[in-house]
Amino acid sequence: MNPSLTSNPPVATPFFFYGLAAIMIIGGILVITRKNAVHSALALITTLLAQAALYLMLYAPFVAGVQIILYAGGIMVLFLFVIMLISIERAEKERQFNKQWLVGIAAAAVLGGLFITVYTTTTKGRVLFPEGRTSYVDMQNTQGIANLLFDQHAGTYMFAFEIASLLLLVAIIGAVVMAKKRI
Amino acid sequence: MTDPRSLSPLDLETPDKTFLDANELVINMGPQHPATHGVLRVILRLDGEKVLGLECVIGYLHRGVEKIAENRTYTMFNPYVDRMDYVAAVSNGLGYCEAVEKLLSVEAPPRAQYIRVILTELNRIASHQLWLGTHALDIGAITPLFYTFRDREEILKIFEKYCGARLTTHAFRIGGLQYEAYDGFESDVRNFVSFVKPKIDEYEELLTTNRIWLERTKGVGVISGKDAIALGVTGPVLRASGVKWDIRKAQPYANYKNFDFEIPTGENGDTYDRYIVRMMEMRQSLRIIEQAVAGIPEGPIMAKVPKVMKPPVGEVYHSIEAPKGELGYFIVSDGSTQPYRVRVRPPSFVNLQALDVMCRDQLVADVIAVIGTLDIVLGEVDR
Amino acid sequence: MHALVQYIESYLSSDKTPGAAGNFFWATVYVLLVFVGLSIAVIAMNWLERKILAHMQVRLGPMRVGPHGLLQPIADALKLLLKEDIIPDGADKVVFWIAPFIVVLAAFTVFVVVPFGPTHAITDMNIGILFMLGVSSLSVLGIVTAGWASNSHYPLIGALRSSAQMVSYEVAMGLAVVSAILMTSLNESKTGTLSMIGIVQAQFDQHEWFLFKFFPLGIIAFGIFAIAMVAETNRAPFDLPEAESELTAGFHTEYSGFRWSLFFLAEYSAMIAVSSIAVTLWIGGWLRPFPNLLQGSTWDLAFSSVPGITFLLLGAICFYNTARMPKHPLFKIQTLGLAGFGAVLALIGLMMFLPPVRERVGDIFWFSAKVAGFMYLYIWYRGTFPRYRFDQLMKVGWKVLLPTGLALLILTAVVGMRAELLAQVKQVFQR
Amino acid sequence: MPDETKSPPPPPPENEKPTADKPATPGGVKSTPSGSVQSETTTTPSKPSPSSETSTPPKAAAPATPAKPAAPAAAGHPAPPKPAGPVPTPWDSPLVAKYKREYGTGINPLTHLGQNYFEVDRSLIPEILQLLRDDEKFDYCVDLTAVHYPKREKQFDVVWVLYSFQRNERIRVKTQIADGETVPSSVPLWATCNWLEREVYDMFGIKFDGHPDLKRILLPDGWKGFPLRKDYGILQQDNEWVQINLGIESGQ
Repeated sequence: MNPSLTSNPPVATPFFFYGLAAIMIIGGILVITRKNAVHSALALITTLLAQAALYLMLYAPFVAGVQIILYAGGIMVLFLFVIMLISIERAEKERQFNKQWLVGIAAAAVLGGLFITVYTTTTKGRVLFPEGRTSYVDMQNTQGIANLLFDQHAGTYMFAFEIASLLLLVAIIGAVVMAKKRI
Repeated sequence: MTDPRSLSPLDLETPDKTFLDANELVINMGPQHPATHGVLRVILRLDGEKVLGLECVIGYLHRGVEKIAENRTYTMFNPYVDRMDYVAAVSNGLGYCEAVEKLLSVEAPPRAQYIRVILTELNRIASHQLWLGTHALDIGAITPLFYTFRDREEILKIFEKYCGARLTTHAFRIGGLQYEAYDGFESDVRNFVSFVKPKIDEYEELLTTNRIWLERTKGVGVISGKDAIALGVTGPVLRASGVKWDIRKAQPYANYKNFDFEIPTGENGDTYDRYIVRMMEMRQSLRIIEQAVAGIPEGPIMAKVPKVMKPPVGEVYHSIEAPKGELGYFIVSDGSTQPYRVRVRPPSFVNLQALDVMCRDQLVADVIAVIGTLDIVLGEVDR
Repeated sequence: MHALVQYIESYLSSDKTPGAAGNFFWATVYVLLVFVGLSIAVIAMNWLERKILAHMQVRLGPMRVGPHGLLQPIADALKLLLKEDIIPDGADKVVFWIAPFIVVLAAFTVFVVVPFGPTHAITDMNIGILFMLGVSSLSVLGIVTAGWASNSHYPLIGALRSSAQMVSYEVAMGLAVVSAILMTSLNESKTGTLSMIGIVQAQFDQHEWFLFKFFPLGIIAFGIFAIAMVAETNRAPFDLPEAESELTAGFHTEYSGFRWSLFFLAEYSAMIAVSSIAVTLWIGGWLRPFPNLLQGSTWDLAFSSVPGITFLLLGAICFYNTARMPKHPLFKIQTLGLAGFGAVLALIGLMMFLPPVRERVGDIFWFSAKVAGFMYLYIWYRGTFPRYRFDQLMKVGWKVLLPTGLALLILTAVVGMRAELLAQVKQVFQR
Repeated sequence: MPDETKSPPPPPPENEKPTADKPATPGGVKSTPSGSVQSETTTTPSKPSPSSETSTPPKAAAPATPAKPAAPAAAGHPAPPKPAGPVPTPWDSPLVAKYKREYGTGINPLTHLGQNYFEVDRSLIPEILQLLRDDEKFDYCVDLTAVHYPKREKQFDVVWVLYSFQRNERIRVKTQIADGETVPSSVPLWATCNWLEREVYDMFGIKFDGHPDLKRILLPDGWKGFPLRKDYGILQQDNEWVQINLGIESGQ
């Protein structure tokens, strides 16, 4: 099925890219400006979904799928779950931004600078969307990830992967211990 | 117009001001709610889904039956009792007629007694069938409802043929019966018995061994025999808690002492036991009906009762085993044609009181199951 | 103009889905077809559920609107559309408005990858099954927000129940799915696939439905999925989020009219979606029975005429019931209507015997027939089972289905790799 | 489940003491050895020779029928089929004798139509009920109600109907109270009295001391008056409601 994709180059790439990027930015802004936490969460979900679509555009369908199933589907549901149990009325009366906004802006500026630097150094003297810039690997994305993780020779992230899952287990146990006084 | 009831403060121990506090939730169930079997309002105090306590608000169906009785003659009041527990009208009528008969010191003739027993037991089956259908519906099984209604129809047909009414039958008169059994009454009843026996098995097939049914009913709404007695709970609910007490055996009325039947009891006092007890009771009722049909004597159907009834001064408490428990009538006569005071001891009313005890620390879904298993009829609770 | 026609025609001889072939015209057509087909299926389900349930419960079901209530769904739809649309006073209007659309969008989007046939899918995705699970899990967002936005206790409890239920059953569901995906990798190249079409193709290549693969592992995995998918779609006996006797109508208590009908639509299309997953993963998707065993042109012809025969039979049933209609002037229109309906069905049946149609509808027919079997199961469950309690539901999910699923996954892997494992063990001993 | 049905047990030996879980004595009417029990089906109550104590009831009037407002109607008719009807007769049994010894004239045991009851002085109520429950095992309060006699000085009869599973016996306890007088609550004795007392309060306005939550139960909280009192006018309530809510003079 790879030839089919290469033989049919994606259409209107800039259009979709800018559209999705705009959705993401608007969503992101809404996340921090909405006073109602549920609205924020919904905006965040929109952002995450747009991000998943961007992954698709990068020929990374597996990552896109995982993004949807884990972030938009799983984590955000839990988010909403918790938010609903918070008294919204009280939250709306509280001040939206506190003193840390300066720090926030500084961090955002640093991050933005980093992005710009990386972008300009890697794409110096080139157009933004050169034809065929993305070289579509012959291997499927899913298997590529599997190889990176588990392959006997190329699998360099096996340890990190396992350690991460252990960390998650510890987090789960910790949450149970903290939440339940008597098990 | 403000309904004074709506202004009544919820008398809950810790009034919860904030909406949606994670700890406690007050939910108002009813009076219009699919699972309250009428206009019952239950105010639930929840911790998540766990019930911390509940309060029943009743009286939406109050018609002042006891007050009406004081303004009617003994005979005129007879149809009113049918409207209390309208799914077991025959039982209500039996209790009332027997109480007045006792006040008059008359006894219905044997033939009338037999027919009374047949009709009352048929009514017990009908009541239990209705209970089963609605109870199963509460727990989410929708199909038994239609099966039980299909079979209950046969009982109602017999009632209709006998006295012209299906629900509020007014089948009995003080002193005996108004109507002789119609031609084919006995064969109809026999046919019904043989018809319904496999049907009861059919209900059980759907539910008794169903895993979900077991999980939903076992250990739910447990009430110990001791608590049940203290709360005055009677009927199948009491028997399911292991108390082998049935007025038909303990203090036989009508001519129940002539019949051979058993009192099914449960052990754990949970919803499942109550279900099983009622299923068994239906079978026992069929046994009684079979014996009664076989033994109907010939003879008069009405005792000698004056046209204008003036029971001598005095008072009497008479109770019968209605499908829902002990149905008592406390009648005070002042010697006139109208009762001075009629007090009805409604089984549903008293049984409903146990709801709070039975639902503590259970989940919301169990409250529904317990309301269903108590087999309340709001017409009787509120009278 | 000519180029356009050529562009349209070029796909007809293709052996790929329009999405994979990159044919936007046909992709659009397929999207529309799936959308219309789904809507019809939901409408038909509405009627069928009421009729089948009614007949299970010794009653007739809808009988008034149209012959045997055939027009009842349309009457219902009209009623819903004309109903007053109520938004509760304290509701969060925006969220209240968005919620049903989230649910509907999630329920419909999954059909992008549902393979009705090797070429009859909107598109084929590398991550097809993952996409389906992911997107269908988004519908819980709609349910949660709907319950929250209503600003009422019953919907809130319904929403909380729903989200807890869906999140926990998704895990077991995913494990069952993974064990089926493992089975796709049992070929020479040892590469499995997540693509919906690839999974069905793998079953064809392995000459076995995954239901019967590694007996009884396949059946157990299918069983886990079959239970989890009922819970996932909030249907009886797992219909706690909308438990009627407890929570009135659960998360959509405050919804009415059009918005409510969106929830209805979403629920039924979600049912069809998860059934499609089950059909694709375990019972051979579009494959007709015995595709490897009973090969040859005679068998092909026999099986390809089944759709036509089915429709003819349905038409015959209609005609039979037409003959049984009461001979009364009042029933004249109904009788005619039923006869007309039967005629339409028979006509469709006849059309399906035409060779070009016959060759193309076979896949869709078998797929739909299998899904319809699941739909019947849904109705059957609803007619039979009482409702689980919430804690019991969680218990079943976490304590029964999840461990079973995990063990199953490991077992499937071990059994699938037994040759290699044996070889390695032998190597160890030889040393 | 078959194992949950018990075959009808043989009538238990007369002295068997049932446990708390199975206190009933099924299998028909039985008298306890004392012979004091008269079940309701016994049509001919035992009429022992009145003892010297019981022959002098404390109150002049016949217990259940003092100050009948409608009594004259009965006098007008001779009521041929029945004679005067059974009249309450003194009730005698070891239980009664014991209480009689203890409380003397404060307690008046009677039997009527085969049903036994005590007429108890208001002041003795808590004590007697406690004794009946604990010592005599009347562990089931069947009913609690009241009767209103407006022409009497002590207007209300409050009636407890009690049942003992162990004795298979039912008795009533009655006391007379005046309007405004309170009765000690029986909720600590029998939990079932909670709603029953609320209903009596709702219908008669009799207050029960120590009731945990004495408020109206069947009628709305805003209801005026107590409908089961004989002097309660229904039309008045109705008229008031239509005048306030509908703005018309009368709904009749």
